[in-house]
This record gives sequence, structure tokens and C-alpha cells, in this order.
Amino acid sequence: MNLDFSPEENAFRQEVRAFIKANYPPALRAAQDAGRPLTKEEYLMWHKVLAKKGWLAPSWPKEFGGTDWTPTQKYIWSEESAEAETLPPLPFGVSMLAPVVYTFGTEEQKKRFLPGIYNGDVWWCQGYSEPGAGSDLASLKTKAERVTADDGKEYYIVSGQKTWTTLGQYADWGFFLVRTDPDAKPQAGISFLLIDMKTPGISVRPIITLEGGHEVNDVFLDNVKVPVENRIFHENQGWTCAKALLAHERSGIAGVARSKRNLEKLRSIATTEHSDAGGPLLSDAFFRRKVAELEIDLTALEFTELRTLAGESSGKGPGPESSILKIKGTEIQQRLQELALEAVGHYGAPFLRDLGHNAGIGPDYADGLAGDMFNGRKTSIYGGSNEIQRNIIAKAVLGL
Amino acid sequence: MNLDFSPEENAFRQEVRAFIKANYPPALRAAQDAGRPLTKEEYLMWHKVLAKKGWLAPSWPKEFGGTDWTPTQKYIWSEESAEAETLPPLPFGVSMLAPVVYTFGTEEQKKRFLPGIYNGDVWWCQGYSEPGAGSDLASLKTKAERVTADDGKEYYIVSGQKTWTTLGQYADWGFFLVRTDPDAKPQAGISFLLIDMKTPGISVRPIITLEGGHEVNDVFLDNVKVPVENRIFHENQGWTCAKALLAHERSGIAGVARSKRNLEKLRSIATTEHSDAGGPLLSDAFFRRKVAELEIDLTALEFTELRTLAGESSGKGPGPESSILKIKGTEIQQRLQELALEAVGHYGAPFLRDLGHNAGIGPDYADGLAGDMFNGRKTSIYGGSNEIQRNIIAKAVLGL
Amino acid sequence: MDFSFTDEQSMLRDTVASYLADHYSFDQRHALLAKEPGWSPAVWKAFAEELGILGAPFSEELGGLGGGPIENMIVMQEMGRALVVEPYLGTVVIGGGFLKHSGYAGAEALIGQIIAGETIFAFAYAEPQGRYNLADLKTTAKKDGSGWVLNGAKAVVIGGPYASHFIVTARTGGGQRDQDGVSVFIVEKGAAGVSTRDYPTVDGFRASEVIFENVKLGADALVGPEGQAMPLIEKVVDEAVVATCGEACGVLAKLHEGTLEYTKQRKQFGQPISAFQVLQHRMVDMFIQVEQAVSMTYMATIKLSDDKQRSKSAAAAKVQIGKACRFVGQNAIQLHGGMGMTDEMAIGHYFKRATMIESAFGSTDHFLARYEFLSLGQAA
Amino acid sequence: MDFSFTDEQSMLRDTVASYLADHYSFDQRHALLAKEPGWSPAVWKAFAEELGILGAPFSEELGGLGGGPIENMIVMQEMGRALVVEPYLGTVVIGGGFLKHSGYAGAEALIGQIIAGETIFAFAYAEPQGRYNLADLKTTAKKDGSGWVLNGAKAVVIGGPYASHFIVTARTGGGQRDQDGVSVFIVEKGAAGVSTRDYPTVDGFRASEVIFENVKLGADALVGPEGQAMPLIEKVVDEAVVATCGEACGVLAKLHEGTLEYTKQRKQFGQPISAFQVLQHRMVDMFIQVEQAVSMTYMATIKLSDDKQRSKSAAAAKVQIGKACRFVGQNAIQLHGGMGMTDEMAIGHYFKRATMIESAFGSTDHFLARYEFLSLGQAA
Repeated sequence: MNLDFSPEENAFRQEVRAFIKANYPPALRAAQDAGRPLTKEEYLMWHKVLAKKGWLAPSWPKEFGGTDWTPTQKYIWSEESAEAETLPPLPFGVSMLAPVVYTFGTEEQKKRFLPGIYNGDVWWCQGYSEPGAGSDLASLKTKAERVTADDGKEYYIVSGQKTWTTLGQYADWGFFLVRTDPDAKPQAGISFLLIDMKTPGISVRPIITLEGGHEVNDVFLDNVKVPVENRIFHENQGWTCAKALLAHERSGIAGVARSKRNLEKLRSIATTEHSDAGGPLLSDAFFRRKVAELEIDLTALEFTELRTLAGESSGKGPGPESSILKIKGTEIQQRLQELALEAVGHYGAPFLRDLGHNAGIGPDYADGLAGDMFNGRKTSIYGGSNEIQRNIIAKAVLGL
Repeated sequence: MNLDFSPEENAFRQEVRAFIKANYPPALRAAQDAGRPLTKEEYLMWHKVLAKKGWLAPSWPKEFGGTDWTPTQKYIWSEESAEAETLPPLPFGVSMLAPVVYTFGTEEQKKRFLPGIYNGDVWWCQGYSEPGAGSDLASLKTKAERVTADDGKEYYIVSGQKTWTTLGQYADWGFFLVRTDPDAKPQAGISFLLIDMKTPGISVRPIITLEGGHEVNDVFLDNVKVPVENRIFHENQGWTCAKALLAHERSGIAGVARSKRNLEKLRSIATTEHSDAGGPLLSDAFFRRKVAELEIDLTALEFTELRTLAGESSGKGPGPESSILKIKGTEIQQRLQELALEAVGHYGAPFLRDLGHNAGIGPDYADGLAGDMFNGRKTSIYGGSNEIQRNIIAKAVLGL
Repeated sequence: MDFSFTDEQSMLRDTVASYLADHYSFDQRHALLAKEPGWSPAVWKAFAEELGILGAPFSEELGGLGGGPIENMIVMQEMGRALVVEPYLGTVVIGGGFLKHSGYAGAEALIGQIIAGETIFAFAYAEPQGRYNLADLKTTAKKDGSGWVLNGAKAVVIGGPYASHFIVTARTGGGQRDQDGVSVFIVEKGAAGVSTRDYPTVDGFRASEVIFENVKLGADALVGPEGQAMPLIEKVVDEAVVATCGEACGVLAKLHEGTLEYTKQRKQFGQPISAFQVLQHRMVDMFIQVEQAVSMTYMATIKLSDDKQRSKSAAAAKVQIGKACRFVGQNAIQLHGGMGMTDEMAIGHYFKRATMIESAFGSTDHFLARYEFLSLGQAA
Repeated sequence: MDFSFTDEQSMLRDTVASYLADHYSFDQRHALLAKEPGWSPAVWKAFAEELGILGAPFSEELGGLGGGPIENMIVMQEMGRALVVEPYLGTVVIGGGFLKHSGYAGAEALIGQIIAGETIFAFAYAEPQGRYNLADLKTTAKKDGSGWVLNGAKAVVIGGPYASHFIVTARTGGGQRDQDGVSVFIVEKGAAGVSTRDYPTVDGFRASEVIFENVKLGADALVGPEGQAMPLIEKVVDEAVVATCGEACGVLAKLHEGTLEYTKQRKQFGQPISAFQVLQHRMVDMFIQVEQAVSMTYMATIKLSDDKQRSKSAAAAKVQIGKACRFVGQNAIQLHGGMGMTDEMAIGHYFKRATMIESAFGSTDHFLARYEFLSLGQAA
């Protein structure tokens, strides 16, 4: 048992830090600082630098572009990335779809799809949730009928509605769960399809979320024709892919490095803001205490994640224990957002989106904190709500 | 809407206060101050004074000995009783059994049993819970077979086990729920019997609770012969009596007046105890805050109870809303016990029962606080656990 | 002791509720907020003329309905249920409060204008540096002949864009945080040297940053005692806090009702999600919070007329309300799942209002500290 | 980074666990505590001779097993699982800690006696007035020739009745709460002028009030630097706190396991109560608390050897443990229902120990304040 980094690991940290410093795109940094929604190009700037460097996808197997880093190196990478506030590559292709493709796809599918994901040439979106099916994903209704078309080839004709499709407004392709056997039990009749978003019959409609932003969308599919070779894995066995993907989605969600960074920001805000008595807010006994309790909670989460990673590196996969990371990770993120909003007092109220950032109304750091807090409520809902995570732990870990 | 007391009500308060001051038994006061378990005689001292005065049972109908007080007068009575730390009459006869007798009993039963309850001549105990049935009271197994004996009279032959019988070691009589129809649905085959505890076949065994005290007991019944005329209400309809009794048990449980008194004591302890910095503990920012939050919570409970009483006086009975009072009341009591234990620091640890009170080890007020806290955990379990209370509210109030 | 409403009070509630049901539905409000000016002078006019509620807490001699704090609570509760942005709080409760309690010479005339819907007040008290300390003021008013010259900046003046007049706290003496030296002025928005930057707030209201630059005020601009206005300000803010608690009771009730309704309809795993015990107990805890918040609001409303208990009760109520707003608001969203995150469902808008109420006039920590000071004395 | 145990460490755990399973069952412990002296010298002898664990954290040159904080944690965790009252903490962790870290001349000999089970220490540090402030001392040691004269009273000395020696903090200079002027002494229990009043504690241990009346000590009674012992005391207490966290991990695991087991057996309304979703989620939250507590204990154990991080990490771990003890302990009882309230079931005894651990060496508030000071600096 020890927590020390080896000299090699420390050297790696220096390398990472220097690389980020030298290569992070200034235009992207400026866009982030301005606090406005990013453009499609901006979203991909850092992605493309990393792809060129070969550091885009540390978790992928080496043969498809992974880095072959140790768990400790990955940990260092995520720490440094958070510290430098780099924009993580969009997860839809890199973290969600790719593992499904390289695990369940044919050789041809791997060759066809992985490079586009890696290089950032193809923007992927997710077609999982449906209006009627939230946490109960397997009850999805979007149907795909298999037909032989006039060209003699086989297609699925897909119709239905998907929702909560994040950044779907920019997507070139999407991965969809569809029902190919309506008579089978809910989880047995599902297939996993890749669909070109330009196919006729697809339309994307924005969903405005409560803080006023447009990040998620409804996707409507009306007799969309999808070649059969775009199916990953066997027909009616898409649930196997879906489960693998969901486990992957959960494991990164603790967000320890990002929360550490946000805790730093909170401390900095609370050093600038005044308490009712006039001193720095961070000297206020109760605000201090809330910061301290959060810091301790975050440390506990960090070491729980490290224990989980250690278990993983010794052969166990990201198991149901990772649900703990989801639950505590999102609770801590939400608590940070609440405290930041609390810290800025009256200036939590202005809604300055239409006036632009740096409007000179209140301190810059206050702008958007309420929106972050409102928007942040989603983290305990999506990816399997925290209630569902507790069901998973109850069943899979506690045997209840 | 107003919170003022009328001049008549204020005069009533003075009368009550003067009466308690003049008549509270000094021997009982001394026993309470010594902090040891009370004797049977001590338990009944104040009961008998109140019976003589006619103030024993304010809630009973006037004809059986009730006081006919308004809800406000009852409220004043409970405030003054708590303020003076009087020992409330034992609830088993006065608050639990009596309402069942005067509501469901025959004229003869009322005449036979109510005076003994009122005067304190008969000590009653409760035979409800069974080892296998906790919150699921209706699943009880103690069986009663109806037979005609050699004397030509009808009897029930009762066998089974009851548990958590509070102060059963002193009881002259008990009221029992027994199963008279084993084939009916759980709640349909139950009868409500009064049993002389001296009847052959009854044995009482102490249960020592975790803080080391002996308050509750197991009661074993082995072919106990109970005359049929000791049954209250119809055969197999005892559940009706049981439900009425349970609702009554819940309604007094908010314990606002007692908690106010205990909050005063806590403030007094925290004024005497030192903080780590050396000043009074009550000047410590965090201890103060906990006291303040508790005080506010208690105020909210007080006014919720007053609203409930107001609803009651305008015709609504103690409804399922009273489950709120049980939940919040016990939470506050337990919180008070935790804070008192916290307040005394190291001196929460000594277990001085065998050395006697005033052993000179730590401050007197610290003695027994840990035991109170341990023992106090029962309040969120008995009388229908707080989880059951939430089920009741969900079903009966929220329609879930 | 008595917790019932009079027939007049019940009627007042019904009148407001029924008007808002017809004229202030979720969709109507949505349309209203989406375009300038972001509030409805027509609704305000109806409040004045059709409903007569702008006179609710004023005596009949002044043309009011003869009510008081209970009437304010009743109206505010309905405002909360409909998420009304029109400035009853700023104008009737706060503006009216200053006029009623200060012995101000022009009070009668101005109250008449409030009741008629002609004068609208916004309370310009907070400053960028001052957090929730009412006495932390850099804005100054200096004597200038018989009048005053006002300089300073006020932060997040809620309802500023709707207002015809500001009620302004300013220093006429003393140091930045002294209790002594604080005075209150009425300033016309159109006066020379007054400028505003207007913006929406995250919960759909409009607010302003207000700058006073050498604003010349007449002697009659002063409300209440010169330099000794803190007790007056505290009294009016106590009333505003308790009225806001009333509003919160309406918001909380809607959050709870909406969640009950949604979970009964929404199906997952083959049953309504209201069948899951964990969600049932969550809704019970929400219900308990709402009931406790209502109890405390009643208590604090009644005690507004008891000068010894007033501030302490108001602080206690705001603490309870603040906690309830957070717990009930966050859980309402959680139980709505993804749908709760959308702009098109009402629930998120109630959540946003609840969040802003949580910090209105001070956070839960602020009011806990105030309560402690009033209940337990000065800390170490 | 590495979280695995060495083979030796795993063996140590198994050895202790298997001995305690055979000799320290719930019933055996119950019988032990019920009669004088309330602990088992025989078990202690077995720890020394049969298991050799009293040397776990001492170097092999001194006759120990060559371990350190991790070994202490492993042993303490098993002590927690079996609710062992024998004084490993006071003797090996605290007594041993003072001897190891102080450069004390007689250390080698005394450590040998500890390992052999011949010398038993109890830590007499708390005073009736001092709460959790280690420097708040009225006990004095005055120079007397080359030796000292000790006077004062110590409160709730855990393990006092089992001890052969006390480790005593006393003032050799400075004011009542000064950091300067604090020294540490080893005092034989049998020395003239030492008197004790012994009693059981609510969680089954024995403790003493200890009075020193003109106790004459030789020069060799002083451990560590005269008047400047606070850093030494803090280091040893940090180690004791973290070892107690280790014990708590054992207690918490048993509370959680016992609750899982009970709820799976206990039937209500026709099904095991573990089928109720509300109870399932409660047990998940208990599980999360236990896991987080274990993580923090590992972290703090490893950081004991890092003097810069040591105190802060220990404080953080104790905060986490304190919260877990309360939440897991109270809910274990709640989920056991009435049965949890009885003396005859083990669960209540784990709850009582968890409650006492919550305040051991300081409450959660105490360690939060300490953490804040170390992480955020002095408060306003």
C-alpha cells in the first residue's frame, strides 16, 4: 500500500503538462473563457490535436489507437487535463460507441468506423432514450422492420422517436437502439444500428432546457432506410452492446479531477466575495465549513475511485461498484454548483445570456452560475438516475 | 388567525401552574432528580393526585371523568406539565385502553374497568406485538380458542407470546390482541381481550434493552383461561379497536412541550460546558447553530401540531396527518438526545448505573445521557416505525 | 388561538386565484415573459381596478381593504402558485410598508396611487459589496440646502424595470457598516442623474443595476428619521421576508402537487413510478417540508404585529422556507426525470423561482445567523 | 500507487481474525464483560505469546514484526469486528507511539515489555474542563530536584483499570491553554499519590478518573522534550485517531453485514423486509458510507508517514468515520426494529461502540475545525 508516484510517473506528468501547455488551441481557450456555447469547430479543436498526438483515446486497445497507459498514467492524464481545464473529447464516439465497435463489430466495421471517430471527422450522437422510456430503457418502442429493397439489398426501415440526444444538432451519424422483434421480451428484441443522420426521414428538433440552453434534442425517424450492414452484433442482441456502453458511461462519471478544479474556483470566488460581516466569505465560519465538508467528501470519493481503479487493473472490470462513483460524483458536482451560486449572493440572479459575457453586471465569475446549477440537476437523472444506481448496487453488490 | 390567549386562558394557566406547584409529590420529585428507575408506587403518585383533582384524563368524555377542556386548555395543560417536569400518567390504561373501553365496551365493561384505570388501582399493560410481527401487527399468531368449561361458562383458551410489553413486570391486567379465527384474512380474525395477569399460565420475562435498562418484557401465555365477557367489542372484530388505539397512540407523540423543556436543558448544559477554545459551548458557532436549527424545527412542529389541533377542534379527528407529528416529533427528540450527548464530551462515556447517581464522576447532568440516546432510538421504531408512518401518509394523504 | 381565515380572507384568496387561473396560465405567462417589457401593465391594472387587491393591506380610510399581513400572505401565496412577476411585493408590501410605518407626510397620497396602480416601487437596497447586510452601504446622501444629493450604485434591484419610483437606502452619516447614519429616500426613476441597466433574472423577473450620480432630492424625499432608519428598514424587510415566505408556500405547493400528479401518470418498468416506495417516501418528505413551511409562515405572519417576536419569527420562517425550497425544488426535478429539465414544463420554472426565493433577502445561513443573534445572543 | 496488502499483512489479518473467532465470540465477550475485571488478561497473553501481534508496529531489532501504521490498521480493524476491549490502542499504538517517536532513553526496554504483554499503558490526557483541546491542561508537573512532582486530575482514562502505567500530559510551564509548556510523563499506576476511580463505559470498556496528588517522579519519567511536547502528542494522537478509524471500519462492516443478514431473514407483510425498496436504498447508503470510510482510512493510514499531510488527513478521515458511525449505526438499529434495541443481539453493542468512536479524541465538529485550520488557515 502506498500513494507515491514513481520517478517515471512524475516524468510522465511533466510531459503531459508541457504538451497541454504548448498545444492547447488559443482560440478554444478564448471561447471557453467567454463562457458562451461552443461552435462545432471549437468542439473539435482539441480533439484533433490529441488525435494527431495519439493521445485521444487512452482507454482503447493499443491496436485501434489506445495509449497502453497504466491506470496511474490515465489518472495523471485526467488530473492534468482537469487542472488545465481542457475540453474533453466528445464522449459519444470516443467513449461510448468505439468500445462497442471494437468489442462487438466485424473487422470491416472496425475499419470503417473507428478512424472517423478517432480523427474527429465524424460527429456521433446517441439514440437511446425515448419519451416513454427513461430509466426503463428496455421498454423502447422505435421499431425497425427488415425488408429487401428493389436494389436487392437488405435494409431496416426505422420509425420512432428518440430524445435527450445531446448535441444531435451537429451529428453526422448516430447509434440507435431499435426494436427488431416486437414479440420478444423487452430486452431480447433490440438491435444496435448505426445511422447516417442525412438519411431521408430523420429530423432533429431542439429541446430547450430549464436554464435556457440548447444542448439536447428530439430525433424523429420516419421510415428511415438503414442498410443491414450498419448493424453492430447480432440482430435482437443489441442489449448486450447497450449494457456494455452504459457501464462505460458510468465509470468516468465520478469527475474527481473536474470537481477538484471547481473546488479551487469556489475557494477563489469565496476569497473575493465578502461575508455579511465584510471579511472574505471564505473566513465565514459556516461557508468555510461547507467548503471543508465538500473537500473531505471529494477526497473520500477520490480514494474510493483509486481503490476501484486498483481493483480494475488487477483484473476486475468496472463493476457495479462504479455506481457509487456515479452517485457520489454527481452529488458532489451538484453541491459545488449550489455553493458557487450561494457564494455570489445577489449576483446569482441576473440572466445575462442575451447581453453577452462580461456585460459588467456583477463579477464575471457570477455569470451563468445559476444556469450551471439548474442544468447540473440533470447529472443525477441521466445515465441511469441515482435511484436506479441504488437499485443496481442493491441487487448486484448487496444481493438484495 | 391569531395566537393570543384569552384572559380566561391565562387565568387557567395560572391555576394549573399553582396546582402543580402545590401538589406535586416531593418524594416523586426526589426520585426523578436521582435519575434512577422509579418504583411502582412512585409511578402512581402523581396519577393519584390528578385522579383526586379530576384532571387525570382531559381527553376522556366528561361522563367518564374527562375535563371538558378546550383544545387550547389541553395545550396549556401539556405545556405547564412539561415545564414543571411532571411525570405523565402511564399511558396504557389512561390513553390507550380507556378510549377503546368507552368507545367499544358494553355499559357493564365501562363500569367495571374505567374507574380502576382512572384511580390508578389497576396497572394495565399492552399485549400487542409478537416476536414475528413487528410493524406488521395484523400477522399476529397468539391464538384464542373458545370453549365451554365445566362450570358451564364460556372461556377463551389463549396461548402464544407477546413482546415489548412496557412495564409489564408491574401489571395487574393486560389488553391483548389474539387470533380467534385462524382461517380469516389477517385483520379479520382478531379479538381484543382483557386478561388478569394473575391468571395461571401467564409468565413475564424481562427484556434488557441496549442501554442496560429493564422496561420491556416478553409475556408468555400458556393455555390461559379468559372469560368471554372480558372481550371488548365483537369477536373477530378486535382490529377495529386496535386501529383506534394506534391512532390515539400516535397523536400524543409529537412531544412538543417535553422537547421544549429538553431544549432548555440542553441550552443550560451548553452554557456550563466549555468549547475547545475555553468559552461556553453555547458560544461555539457550530454548536449554537445546531441548537438554533433544532429550535426552529421544533417551532415548525409546534405550529404544525397547533394547526392539526385546530383542524381537530373544528371536527376532523386525529387523522393520518398526525403521522407527521410522529415522524418529526421523534426526529427532534432523538436529535436533542444526540446533542446532549455531544455537549458533555468525554463524560458521555461513563456507565454509572451501578455506582448510583451523583457518584461524583463528571457533572451530574452527564449521567445517563448516552443511555437516553441509545434508548431513544426506539421512538422511531415503536408505535409504527417512521417508515410505516411514511407509508401511511403516502397512502392516506397523498393517495399513492 | 385560531388558525382559520375569515370569510373576507377566503374570498380574497378565491378572487385572486380565479383571476390568475383565467389570465395568468403557464402559457400566458410564458408569452408575456418572452417579449418586452417582460411584465403586464394590463394585469397590474386589473389588480388595481378589477380585483382591488393593491389595497389589500391598507386601511379603509386610505381606500384599502382594511387588511394587513394575513392579506399580504394570502395574495402572495396565489402569486407564488401562478409565478406572477408583477411587483406586489415591491410596491404594496415594501413601498406600502415604508409609507405606513414611517409617518411620512406624503404617505396618504402615495398609498392612494399604489392602490390605483399608478405608482410602482422597487426597493434599491442591496449593493455590490454588501451581501445581505442591510447596513453595508456605500451609497451616500449629502445635505444640500434643505434637500439632498444622492450618489451610489445599487445591485440587482428586482422589479427595477417596472418601477416608477425607487426606495433607496443610503448613508447620511457613519461608516460603511454602521447601524447609525442610515436613511431612506424615495427617488423618482426619471430624476436627473438616475440611470439603470435592465436585465432579466434567471427566474423570469426583470431587474436593474441602478446608478445615482449627483441626483438632487428635495427635503420631502426623506422617509423616516434621518440617520436612524435601520429599525424602520428592518421592520419593512421583516414584512417582505414573511410575504416572500407566503409566496414560497404557493410555489412549494405547486412543486409538490405537480410531482404527485406526474409520478402517478409516468410509467416505468410497467407501473406508475409513484408505485415505487422510495419515490413515495420522497414525496412524503416533500409533503412534510411543505406543511412545516406553511406552519412557520402562518406563525411568522401572525407575529409580524408583535415587535418583540417579529424579527426572530421572520428569520425562523425564512430558514424553514429556504430549506424547503431547496429540498422540494430539487426533488421535484429529480422525480420528473428528464422532463423536469425542459423549459416547456412548468415544474422547472417553479424550481427556478424556489431557488431564487431561497436566497431572497438573505440565504439560509444569513437568517440562521440572524435567528441565533436574536434567540441566543452574540456569539463568541 | 498501490492498494494491495502484502502476504505478511494478509496473514496478520487472518491470524487475528481466526483467533478472535475462536476466543472472542459475542457470547464469550458478553461473559467476560459481565464479571470482574471486565477484560481478559488471558487474551492479552495470547496476543503477546500466541499471536505475537503486540509487536506488530515495532521494528524487528526491538523484537517486533517490523510493521507500522498499516499493521496497526489491520489489527484494529479486527478488534473492531470483534468489539475487543483489550488495550491494543492504548498500549501498542499510543504507548508504543510515544516510546518510538520521543527518543526516550528507556524506550527499548519498555517496548520489549509491551511486546511481551507485561506493560500496559493507558493514556491520561483529557481533563474535566478541557473538552478535546489537547493543550488545555490544569495538571502540573513541577521541578523537584532532578525529578518532578505531579498534581492534577484526568478524566475518563480509557483502559485505566487494565493499565500498569499511565502516559500523562501535564503542564511544566505556560498558561492553561498554551501550546508551550506541555510535557509528557510515564507514571506507574502503583506510585504513591496516584489514585483512581474505576467504572465501566457505556460500550463495555473500563475507564478511570485518575488523581495525582504530589506524585514524585524521577527525571526518567519525562518522555520527549520538556515543555515542547505538543508536536509529539499531536503525532501520536494522529496515529491513535487513524488506528481508531481502522477499528471503526471493522465496526461499520459488522453493522452493515448484520443489517443485510437480518433484513433478508426478517419477514413482514409476507416478504423479507429486505425486499422493501426504501430499506434497500438505506442499506445502499450505508454501504456507500462504509466504503467511503474505508477509503479514507486507507488514505490517512498511508499518509501517517508524511508529516506535512498527516494531521490534515487524520482529521479528514475522522470526520468521515464520525459521520459514517452515526448514519450506519443509527440505521442498523432502525432496520433491526425492536430486536435492535435488545441487549441480547450483537447489533446494539456495535452501535454503542460506533457512537463512542464518533466522539473518540474529538467530535466530528472538533475534527472539522482542525481540518479547516490545516486546509484553509485561521478563521475570521
